[in-house]
Amino acid sequence: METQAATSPETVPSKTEKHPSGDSRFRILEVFAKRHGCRQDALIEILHKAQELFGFLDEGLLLFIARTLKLPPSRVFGVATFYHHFTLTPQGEHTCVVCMGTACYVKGADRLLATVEKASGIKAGETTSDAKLSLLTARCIGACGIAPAVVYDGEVTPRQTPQAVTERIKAWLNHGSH
Amino acid sequence: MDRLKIATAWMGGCSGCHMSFLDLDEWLFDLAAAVDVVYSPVIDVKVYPRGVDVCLIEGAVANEDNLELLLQIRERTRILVAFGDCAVTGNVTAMRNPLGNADPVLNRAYLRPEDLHPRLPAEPGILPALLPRVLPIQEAVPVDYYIPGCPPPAARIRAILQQLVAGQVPTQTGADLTYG
Amino acid sequence: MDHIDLLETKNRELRTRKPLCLRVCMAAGCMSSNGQAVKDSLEKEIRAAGLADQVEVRRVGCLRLCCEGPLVASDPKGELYQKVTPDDAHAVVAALKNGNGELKRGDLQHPFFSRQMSIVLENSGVVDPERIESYIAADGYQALHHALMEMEPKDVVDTVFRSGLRGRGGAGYPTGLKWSTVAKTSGDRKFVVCNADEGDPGAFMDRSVLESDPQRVLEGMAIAAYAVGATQGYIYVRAEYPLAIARLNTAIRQAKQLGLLGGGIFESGFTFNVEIRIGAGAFVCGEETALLASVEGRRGTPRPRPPFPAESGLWGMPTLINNVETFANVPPILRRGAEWFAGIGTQQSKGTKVFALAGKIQRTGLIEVPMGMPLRTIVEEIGGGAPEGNQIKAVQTGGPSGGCIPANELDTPVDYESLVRLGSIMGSGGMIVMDQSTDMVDVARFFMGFCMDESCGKCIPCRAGTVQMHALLEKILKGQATLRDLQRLEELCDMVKNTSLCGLGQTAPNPVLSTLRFFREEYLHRLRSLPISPGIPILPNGSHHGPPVAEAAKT
Amino acid sequence: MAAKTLTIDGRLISAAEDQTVLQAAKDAGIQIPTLCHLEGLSDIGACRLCVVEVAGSNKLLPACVTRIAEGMQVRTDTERLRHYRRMVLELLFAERNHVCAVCVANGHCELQALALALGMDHVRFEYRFPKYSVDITHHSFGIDHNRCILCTRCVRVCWYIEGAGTKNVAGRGAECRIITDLNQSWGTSETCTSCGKCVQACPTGALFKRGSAVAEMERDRTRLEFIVNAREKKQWIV
Repeated sequence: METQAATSPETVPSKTEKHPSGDSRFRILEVFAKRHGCRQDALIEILHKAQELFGFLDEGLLLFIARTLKLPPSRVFGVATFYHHFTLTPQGEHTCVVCMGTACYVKGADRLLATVEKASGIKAGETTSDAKLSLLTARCIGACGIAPAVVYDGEVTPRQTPQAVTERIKAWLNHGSH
Repeated sequence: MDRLKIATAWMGGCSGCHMSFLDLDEWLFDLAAAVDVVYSPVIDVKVYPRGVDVCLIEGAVANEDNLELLLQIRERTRILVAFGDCAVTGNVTAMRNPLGNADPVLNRAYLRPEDLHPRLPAEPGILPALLPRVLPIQEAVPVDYYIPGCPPPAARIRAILQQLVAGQVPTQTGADLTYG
Repeated sequence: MDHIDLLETKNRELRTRKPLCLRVCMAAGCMSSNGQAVKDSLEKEIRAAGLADQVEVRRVGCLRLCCEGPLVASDPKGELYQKVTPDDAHAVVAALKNGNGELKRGDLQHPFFSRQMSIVLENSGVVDPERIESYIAADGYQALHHALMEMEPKDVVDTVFRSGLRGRGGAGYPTGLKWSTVAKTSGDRKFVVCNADEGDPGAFMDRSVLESDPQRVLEGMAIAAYAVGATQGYIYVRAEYPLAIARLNTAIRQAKQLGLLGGGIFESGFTFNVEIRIGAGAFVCGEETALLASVEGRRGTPRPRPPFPAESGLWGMPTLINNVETFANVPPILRRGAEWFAGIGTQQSKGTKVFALAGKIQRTGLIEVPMGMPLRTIVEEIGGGAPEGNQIKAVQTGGPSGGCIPANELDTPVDYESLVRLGSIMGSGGMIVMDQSTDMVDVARFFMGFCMDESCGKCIPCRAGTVQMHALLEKILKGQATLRDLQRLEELCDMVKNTSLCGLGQTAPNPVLSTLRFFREEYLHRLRSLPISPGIPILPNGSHHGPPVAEAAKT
Repeated sequence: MAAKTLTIDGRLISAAEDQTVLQAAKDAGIQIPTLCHLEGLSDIGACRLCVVEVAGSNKLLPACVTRIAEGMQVRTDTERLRHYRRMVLELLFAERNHVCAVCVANGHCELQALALALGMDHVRFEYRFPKYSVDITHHSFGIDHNRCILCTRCVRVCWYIEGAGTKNVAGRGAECRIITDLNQSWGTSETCTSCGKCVQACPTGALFKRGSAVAEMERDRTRLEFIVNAREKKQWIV
């Protein structure tokens, strides 16, 4: 996943035939917006697409979206920060999402989270300084039947134990990408 | 009937509330005629006595001494009155709380680069340590009545005291209740 | 497509079916337990055995018993294999021909299966959720055809009204009444919105329905649209449910291709389009006015009602909002009649309810039972009670808006009114079982933390009140609270419940209130005496009065 | 416009049918406390101070967005309502750092005035003491988030009266805060017209004219009224 959105507000022109940064992802995003008729009510869909393309939503990207949809920047920022799915900071190479839904919680999700926090040295919502791992929590991923569940890089994994998560996290932190 | 024993105490505050109290001028003579002032920064008593009827506390709980005294006051006092905004809300005294603990203010006050020998004061037993967080007094002990104001105007203090002296439950309405 | 085409599609599907079938659960639970590899392995094994023309390996939705996944069902033998691994493929295929390999066979006579009743889930685990023909073969879209061709919109509304169907999203508002309000309100355009923002922690009913039988939801929405006069529909689904989103997209595409969505459905004048809107992680968007704001691309904050969405919803137009399970009930009601549906359940609560059974219980999974079934039957017979011989202590229903029902109330029938009487709610159907090891104050704190994080921040009681209630619960858990704190907590519960703007705030105190009602002693034994007792002031940072010294001052 | 009769606090009142309970009460000289409501702005029913009891409804209804109805029986000042309103204020005072004594709006603050009117002699909840910043990068105005109660008057006045859309709410729940454009310092805003309506609309000391010292920030709401009248009624009443 790309995690660098090298843009700044100054580099975004009001008309965007081609983004001056030369980053083709802006073009893809613009085409996507046009498919929605650049409708202002499609803001959330476009934020989803932008995050999918860039990994996170930085200022330049939000401003680009505001201009594409002709919305005030304050609206775009307000919406992007309302929904927890959107992130305004770069994510690590790997993500570990500990489900904190009720079923997972009563089956010890809090202990799993504590284990990951200890193994990685970061708190939920943070990314390790080497950008290897982002640790997140989810309010419920709807996998209650197989609780407690943890999502490693998008893959839902059932019935996790502190040992299992430690192994997984240690492997990522020690060996990097593979 | 026994004469009412009244006390006032000064914690983490600017003494403005006491100044306002002194603004009661000649009415203070009437008060002195009706009650005994048994403890106050304006009289020379070192130990808070037992069996106090009413105590007005100015200031927030900012250091260990404040806390110790407050607990003693609560134990030895029938009616405890939070006297002024610092006592009621923390007010200016508590403005350091958002900084997390006492370190930032101590460092800012004592460890200035322009000082020749910057050092934090540390005199155990003499200088009370600051609490990590300043408390309005009701966060530390139960309080019976509150007189907001920074400072509370003299007339308001008088109204409350008059009711207490008369053995009434003090009522404060409307203009008796202004912060700031 | 006309009716003949529909029947032809159905017959072709049934005609071309192979005599043997292995149904492989491919809902999110089993998928996460390696379900895809099991399916691949089975297909490979069948090809290798030269049985490809006799055996169909069918991807199906939820087979219910999530805790034993991956699950594979074998037809026509009627066997269910549990915890199937890719290596079991040989044994599964051998079993087709009466081989008796080493397989963990599920007991289909177990109450987990025998006490269930399927309406909403009738196709779950049966049809292939990614092939519309499979749905049509199970009489799919017959109800829509029936409605469009043989009924006036008002008759459709009337049928739903007479069925006694009530909203499955939580509050139980009569569905027919809602439809009739939207139908009667005039507007240039009208909308039908499916609320699939299943946000309750501990609930996965809607996810399973969408993953297992998405066409049924589309058909229900189309029938509703016809009944109320809408032409555009939206499905608001959580981003956390990628598989459900993918299957819905497939379902919409296929329905459009066959002319079952879009312009001139069944060659009538009725047009209905459906778009998916993906939520972005905000529980409050389950509240209908917040959901509408979100569909419009805004911050998902609720607004006061009235006006209700039925009168003024999306872009100010009359809008019908029902949840997934409600829409999923509609096709069978139209197909089999209002009287049939009204004959199931209790006087006030008709039909069935899907529950997601989870927590400290032997058998976790998805269940559908008639309304009015005692809670005890659900947790003890169907769920098999708590594992390892533990005692069930409470059952939590209704998620963060609900309450904890104590074990001694397990004989309560599950219907809307009975649960409310116990201080809980039906909710969308999450049912979390708790045993002796569960700390009820901690549970209350857990839900309050949830509500605090999910509060939109618009109204003060919810935004600031949940923060204060959470702080008080933490204080109680740490053993630093006094009776005075408990009184304040109760006062806050009352205030937040009565003054909050929307359902989130109004119900946020429920988990506290219900645990206080049934497990008060767990709160009381954590309290300490009033702070007036010498030497122990209340310190907000948690530490007792010991030396609360600013340590740095000494260094 | 047809008139309807209703009872507010035992008084029989006649009001226009499109009026809200709040308007009808005000016309009859009955004051219902409000914070997010501001004359001329659309109401959002967020602060919950104006909730009233209506006979036949088991829910409390916000007077600012509840239309009157024939025969409606409203109570605006019961013991229960006073209790809840006081708690709303306590929650607000505990939420951020409202230090009246050193506030620019001391003596001219709606929050402070309400505390007085509703008898909030102290706050029973723990003060949160969050850390918030002050933005004085704009040449004329400043915003002190410590004093903000998130009533969104500034946001609404900026969107619906001025039309600039400079201000908005970002974040969620207790993390909500008022932002300028893309969460940038006010002074760098490209959309702000420096009209100052937000400063005039603010009920507390959160938005102020730069250079105001303690107790100096008085507001002139007639400017807003003038513009709203001009916009909506085409009446220029100077």
